[in-house]
Amino acid sequence: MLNSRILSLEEAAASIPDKSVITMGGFGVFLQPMAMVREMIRQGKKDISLLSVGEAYAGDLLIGGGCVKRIALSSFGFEAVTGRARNFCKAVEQGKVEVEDYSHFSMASRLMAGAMGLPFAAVNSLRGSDLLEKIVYEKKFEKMKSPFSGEEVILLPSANPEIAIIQAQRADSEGNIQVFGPTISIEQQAKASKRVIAIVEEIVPRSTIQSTPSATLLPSLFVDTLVVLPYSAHPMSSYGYYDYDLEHIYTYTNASKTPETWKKYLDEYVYGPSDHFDYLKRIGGLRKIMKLRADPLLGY
Amino acid sequence: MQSKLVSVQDATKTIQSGSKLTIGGNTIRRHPLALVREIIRQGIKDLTLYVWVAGIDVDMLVGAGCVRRVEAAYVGMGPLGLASNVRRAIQEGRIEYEDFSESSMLARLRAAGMGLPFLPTKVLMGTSLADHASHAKPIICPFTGEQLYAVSAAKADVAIMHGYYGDQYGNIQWPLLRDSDDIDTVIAKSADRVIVSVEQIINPQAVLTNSTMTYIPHNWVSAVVETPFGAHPGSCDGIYDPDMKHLEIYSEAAKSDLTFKKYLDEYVFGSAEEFDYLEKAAGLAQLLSLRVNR
Amino acid sequence: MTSQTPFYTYDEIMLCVASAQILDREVALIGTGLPMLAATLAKHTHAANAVMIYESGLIDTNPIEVPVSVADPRIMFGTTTFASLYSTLGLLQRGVIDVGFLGGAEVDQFGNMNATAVGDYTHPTLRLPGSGGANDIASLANRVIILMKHEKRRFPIKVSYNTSPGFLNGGNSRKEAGLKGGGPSKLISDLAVMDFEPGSHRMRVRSIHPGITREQIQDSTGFDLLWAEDLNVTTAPTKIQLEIIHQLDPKGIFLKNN
Amino acid sequence: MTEYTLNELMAVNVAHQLRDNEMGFIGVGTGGRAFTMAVGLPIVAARLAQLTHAPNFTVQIGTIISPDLKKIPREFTQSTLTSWPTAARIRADDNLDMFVKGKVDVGFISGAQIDQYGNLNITAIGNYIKPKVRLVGCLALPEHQAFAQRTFIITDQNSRTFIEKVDFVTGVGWNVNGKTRKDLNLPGGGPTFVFTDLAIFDFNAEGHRMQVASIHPGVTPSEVQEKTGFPLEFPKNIPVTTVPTAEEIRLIHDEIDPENILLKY
Repeated sequence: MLNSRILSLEEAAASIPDKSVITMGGFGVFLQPMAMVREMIRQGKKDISLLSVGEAYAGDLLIGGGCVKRIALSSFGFEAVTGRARNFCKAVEQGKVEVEDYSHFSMASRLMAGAMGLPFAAVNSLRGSDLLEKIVYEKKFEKMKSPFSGEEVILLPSANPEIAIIQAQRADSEGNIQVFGPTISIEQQAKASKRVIAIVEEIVPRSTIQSTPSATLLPSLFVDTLVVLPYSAHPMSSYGYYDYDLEHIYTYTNASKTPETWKKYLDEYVYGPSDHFDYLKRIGGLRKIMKLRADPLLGY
Repeated sequence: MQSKLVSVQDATKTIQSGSKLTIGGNTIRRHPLALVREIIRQGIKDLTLYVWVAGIDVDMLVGAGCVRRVEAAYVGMGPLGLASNVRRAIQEGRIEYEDFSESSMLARLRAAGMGLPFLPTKVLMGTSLADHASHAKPIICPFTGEQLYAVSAAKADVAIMHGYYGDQYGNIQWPLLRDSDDIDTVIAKSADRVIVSVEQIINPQAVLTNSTMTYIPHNWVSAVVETPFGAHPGSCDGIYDPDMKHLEIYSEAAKSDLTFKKYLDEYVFGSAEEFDYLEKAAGLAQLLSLRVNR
Repeated sequence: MTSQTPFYTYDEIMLCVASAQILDREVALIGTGLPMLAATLAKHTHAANAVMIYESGLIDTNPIEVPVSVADPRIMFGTTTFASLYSTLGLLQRGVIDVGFLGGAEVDQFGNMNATAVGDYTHPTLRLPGSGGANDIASLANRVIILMKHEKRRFPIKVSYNTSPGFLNGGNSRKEAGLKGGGPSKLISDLAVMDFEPGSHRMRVRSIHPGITREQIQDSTGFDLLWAEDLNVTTAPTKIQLEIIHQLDPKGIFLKNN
Repeated sequence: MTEYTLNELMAVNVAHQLRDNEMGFIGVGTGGRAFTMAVGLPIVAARLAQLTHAPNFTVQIGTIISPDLKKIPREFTQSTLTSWPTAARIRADDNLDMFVKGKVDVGFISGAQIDQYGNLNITAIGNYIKPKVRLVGCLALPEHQAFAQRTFIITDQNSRTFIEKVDFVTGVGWNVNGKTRKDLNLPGGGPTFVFTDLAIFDFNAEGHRMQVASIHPGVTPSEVQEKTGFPLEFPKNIPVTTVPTAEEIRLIHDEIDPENILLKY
């Protein structure tokens, strides 16, 4: 056991300073650290910089909570559910946040380089596109001919966020983190970051981890802080544990249409609840939670 | 396959007062308590219970005055000791009670499942059980001439039990890891009709490729009901532990008729449906904390 | 005996044509939206052995229900390999992806697409989700299939932000920029199926959906279209295809106008 | 002199009576002192036998066969029993079939009342129909005493539990109302030993009545008779119960029950 320790959601969120550069795990409707984002908003975090791959829902909520100043991202959309992520889009359209675009692979490559301790990544994407043309805030790339073959590649600076906030299914008390389902960019995000906060559904005995070691994505040596909270990805899914809550996602996306309805949403679901279980009560309580439970065979 | 998925209310409505009932589970484990609570709410009376190693299920039904007669190998609350309602009812002569041992009660349920009037057993020889049991008679083996007891078939009108997972057609499945201290398959075979409540209704397409886990097939089942935490405050092997906090409340209440009536008013009659009961008796945070780490 | 022509919508014909682009045993990278339904349909009909890949880190998916997101647990059940985003999109660069699917807000006459922002980049009139894997697919897949609603504002002469490179300025410009993949091979809209004329790489209509006119198509396009000499009528969906679509998407998540 | 507790003394003496290649059946029990006598003490004895003279002694606890006794659950709860590493978990009905076939060599049992023939009562005190105290029922006690090759009764001793005649015969010992086990066609071997906090008893060859086999160190014969509700037969030279060796105590402390879970109460 290196630095791992179990903290409450509140304590873990309190350890995130204003102006931090953070990256959050999750992708689409899967494994986003939603409870942590709600707590960060409650604690009034300011001027956060996001370094994002696909954590659209967590990112959109954090932006809607007024915590974000700058976003480097590859995609913030709600896909087939409602399309645009309105808090994000409005913030950009109104010039309230600084934005820098990448493709998924180029951003994941930057994190991969960061995780490997290299200064840059080489990719073959981006060529000919405005992703290389319209650059506002940071030096994004360099072209270089391979000293071996002479082939030209695009070089991107590696990414090393200050804090990675990772949502996963389970861990042992030492912080060996297991993920079920695709691993998306969790491993690269965690290993590239200086500090890792992981939120899991449950703590299992070490022997359980030892009998399923191939599901361990992050050994405890990469995990600094562990938070244990059931249904903490809600309204997103946690494969093998619960499905996403489409009903609440529509509540969310409808609320994000106007400032008035959005303020009401924050009051009801972010500022209002006395704790995470009160939040679960407000989104439908026991009935809803039982409805979202995963089918043990399907995993959702 | 035809869907047999119904509500708790509709499932229990089919049980007549005066029925013979058999119940799955063991002590405080995996009894169909959501169904039991609804039986109490519906005021079904005069039941005869054929049970094996029973517990809170029988105690609750007896305490609510639903029961005329019990035939069992055990009624107790496991780590919490005696089943107080049953004990009081027997001591005060309010119910008829007939004792069997585990294997002789099993033989009676098996006989029912096999369509036989009785099965022979060696176990009751010399015990006081045999002296008092109207459903055990000495016989001589026609082949060897040895002395045996015949125990009569315990054929129930309805079996109620709590399964782990099941699809809408009534294919009831085990989880990967389970304990096995029950005779639910025997109980399912012994009755005319089988009502199964399950923790969760699962996808039938996935069941087709996971069929070795099905322990009660759909064609044995007449109704299936989804009751999350349906064995609460008891446990459901591998899914959640017993709720000791609520079991203590129950055990305390069961110590007198007056306090148990208050318990029933508060938790059973006072809850229009099972979700209300669960909110009142435990609440979401407590229920989630009972889940067994996988 | 003639069988009755089944009733179908233009979304459904678009979907069935898209599905037919995935050949059996091909490796396909599936983006979010309609392609997820097209890929699932292909898996259930003519391309049972195609390997479907989703950028969230899923390789060889076999869902029994339609997903709403490329990280929907519905595609996790039945998948043979769980991997990372880096490794699945890395397959593009490795050159093993036969066909990739793209959608977007805008497409221009050379097949360049915009999924990032309309108007000025820093203060856009309309901010969109951003590239995601679109730029990577457009840059590196051997074949790219574009799915678009056919509207004039979505078909400008030049996209306001080039997220996913097509044939850039036409002619040889894609090759000169060093782009590895083959570029867009088909554009399927709710009105027609188009490709890009070899040489000029301008958008060209290949087939018109049943009941649609040339005028309708040109009027819905912001630039002059080329027309194939052997222009024909798009094959209508079969009854079996439609049945499977409705089974997969009973709630009409993708086919809202059903 | 090696220091030992009364529980350890009892466990060691139970262990000495277990034989290699036998199968011992232990119930799942309840809590407190009842747990120690029904579950904890038999497990310690079985494990001690395995570590000394009977390496192939098989343990069955409820429907769990050959659990890993190196990993005793901290508490015996639903989930710890379910996740206890074990060779097999069989169905309860299959388990009873094997009982009835005579496949259980040693049954570890206890009771609320015991008489001079080793008949046990766990059903009702007083009149059966309207009892003074209704107890749990029968469980598999009748099977233990009818079918196990040997049964070991483990219980605390006082004149309320050790009585002339039990109110209700739940499990049959050697003689009920003048009928012997043979008369009753009971295939099992009957009760072999009674281990209490005062002494160890066996049953005499002629009448199969309970007799003193040994008395624990520091206990007097009159104390034993005082806490017994029927006249006992004492041998001429009363043996003192064998005390544990230093090695046996070390095994219990270091290997078998290092966290004092099994013999706590």
